[in-house]
Amino acid sequence: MVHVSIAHILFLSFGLFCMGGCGFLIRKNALSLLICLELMLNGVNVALVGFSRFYGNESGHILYFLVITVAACETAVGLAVVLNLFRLKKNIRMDEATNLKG
Amino acid sequence: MSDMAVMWLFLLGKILLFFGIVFGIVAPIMIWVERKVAGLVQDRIGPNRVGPFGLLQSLADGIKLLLKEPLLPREVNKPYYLLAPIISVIPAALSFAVIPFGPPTTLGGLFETPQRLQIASLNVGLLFVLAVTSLSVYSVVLAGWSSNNKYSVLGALRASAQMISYELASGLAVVSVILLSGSVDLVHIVDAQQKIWFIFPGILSFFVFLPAIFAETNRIPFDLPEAEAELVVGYHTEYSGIKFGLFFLSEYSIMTTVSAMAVLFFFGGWELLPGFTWAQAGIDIQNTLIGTVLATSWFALKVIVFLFLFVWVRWTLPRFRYDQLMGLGWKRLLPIAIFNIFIIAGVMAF
Amino acid sequence: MTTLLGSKRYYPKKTNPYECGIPSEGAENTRFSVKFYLVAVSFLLFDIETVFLVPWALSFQKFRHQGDGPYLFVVGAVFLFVLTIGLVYEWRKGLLEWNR
Amino acid sequence: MMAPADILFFALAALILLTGALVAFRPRPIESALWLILNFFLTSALYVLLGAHFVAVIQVLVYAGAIVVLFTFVILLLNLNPQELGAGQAVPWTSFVLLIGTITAILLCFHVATPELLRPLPKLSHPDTFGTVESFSVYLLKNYVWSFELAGVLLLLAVIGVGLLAYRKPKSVHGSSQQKDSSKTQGQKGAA
Repeated sequence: MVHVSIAHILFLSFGLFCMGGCGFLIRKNALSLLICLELMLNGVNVALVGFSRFYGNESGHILYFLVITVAACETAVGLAVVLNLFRLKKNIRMDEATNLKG
Repeated sequence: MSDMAVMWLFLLGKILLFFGIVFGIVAPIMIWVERKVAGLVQDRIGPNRVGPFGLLQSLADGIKLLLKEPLLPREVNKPYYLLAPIISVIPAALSFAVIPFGPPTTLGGLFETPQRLQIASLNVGLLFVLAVTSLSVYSVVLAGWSSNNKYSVLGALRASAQMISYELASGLAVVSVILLSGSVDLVHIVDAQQKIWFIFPGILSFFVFLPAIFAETNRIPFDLPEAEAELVVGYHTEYSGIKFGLFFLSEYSIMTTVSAMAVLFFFGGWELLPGFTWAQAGIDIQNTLIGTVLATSWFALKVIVFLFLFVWVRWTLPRFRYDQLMGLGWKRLLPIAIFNIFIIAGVMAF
Repeated sequence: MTTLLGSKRYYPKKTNPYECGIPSEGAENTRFSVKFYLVAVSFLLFDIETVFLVPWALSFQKFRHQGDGPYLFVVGAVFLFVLTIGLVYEWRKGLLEWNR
Repeated sequence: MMAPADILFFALAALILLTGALVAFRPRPIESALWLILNFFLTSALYVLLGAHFVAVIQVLVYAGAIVVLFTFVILLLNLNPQELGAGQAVPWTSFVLLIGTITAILLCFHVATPELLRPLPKLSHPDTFGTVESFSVYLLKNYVWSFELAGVLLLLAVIGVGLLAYRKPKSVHGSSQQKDSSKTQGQKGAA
């Protein structure tokens, strides 16, 4: 007999976050990096909504809203950076974006 | 148990009736009307061979599209190419599902409590429609990208840029409808219009909403993505046979959805006349079958007027230039919509 | 369905990318203008503002019945004002011009 | 016997993790983006299951309908070949599997050690209104007005940031230099 518990929700959230994080670290192109970042934020959102359900109030939903706002801003600015990177280097490989390296 | 059975039959009936009406009758008839009106406007006859007055022309076309050779262009990206037309049908079908096409009814005493005449009764119906229609961008982008043809990609980019720009304008117009009705439930929005149709307080938002829905459905005067002369036919250049037919069908069904939305938001849905309800006319639309049928037909009539407007405008107005189009969306409609929300909120607050 | 019913008569040219009957010229993977990105990004940011306006608009009547109408109006007006600053900024910067 | 809602939850969770893995490991960004859309859809269904109806709609409206649209736009605009994308992996993924496995094991021990975490989700006190748009809106505007306004300011800042990044040199964006650049890259492609 298995019930859905907060532990299961947290495992799902953790799993999504790890997938995103793993992808973030092993991918070379900036676009995939940003996509994986979205995946990580989605994992966080699952935890927020799950806790909201656990405690029976809607603070988690509000936080979800704020996370979505941050995600949108991050995507917008991040993609602008990617476009600029492409304009400068003619590729978007993160392993070659080393201009700031001392 | 028998109650459950009746409920299920009712649900099944609603689904079959509605999809049957929309995909089997409304869309084909719309295509026929479109071509007849085109003939009328251009002083020619239009389809007149198949069936009486050419009424069966759409059926014949459908059979033809079905029987056509399934052509797969060489350069396309196969799975995505095949996926795109299917994705285009999904938002069209899903957004239909939540549109109420008549008042809540007991069907002349068949049910204890009034049943809603919609396939899926959602308390976030309006937002659901907005969310689902925002997904129709993907079929366009996917079709253009997977076709691997420069006209297709350019057409897809243009189409989707236009769709999202005007989606914003229509979204803000809808915010003022929410402000006026205080609900996102489509049935409640209609109920809120018993006193006054929202066209009167929300005249500005209607004039934002109307161009926006024309643009979102990629119709003339906003059909630049298809601009035959420059772009062949846009994102579905490489499509033929039933795959093209699906795009075509979903375009016409989305047209019906947005017309229904316009009627629900601004023209009182199935309400009789502004300030004059069915109850005042002595007709009980909830408990008598005849009242329900009358109200539903009245709603259908309003939607048909809107659909006719679509066709009429298509064959009357010329096409915009692309910069004019984007300028209209971002520099006219958007500020007007924001201003309108501000005014309505101000009037309501004080 | 069509796979069953349709006839299958392929010949090589039929599956060429469409180009008004003449052979295709130029590279297919052309890069397109960054203008499209700007439209999409403005859409994204303003769309979220719209989503934020929905709860505000929805609870307006409830607050009005409790006598908090002016308060909620000010809240919304500040939000709309911020939104308008963004729009004016884009306008002044020329972000909204298609023919730059 | 598991309740239908529980079965649905586990099925959805499995699908979400599967699509998540596809997002993270598909080689081309466009495929990642498409799987991401499906992932967001499934997550939205999960939110309905958790009683968050409004959040579920917003998930589709904003994430799937706006954020991923932006991604697909940029992917289409750049239209990159594998070499420009940087094929292959920066770091071998096996090391991460080890790391994540360790953390999961620790978490598992922690969960088993605290049984209240494994109890079924508590009953809601107001199941009819929880998570609906109405209750969410009132909650937001009663308790979190400042977050509401600050979110607006954050969006404004993002608008300005994008303006600064993308509009530094309007002429070079799609003036003659852009065309020269693209013709150059095309020439390289032709040579290769």
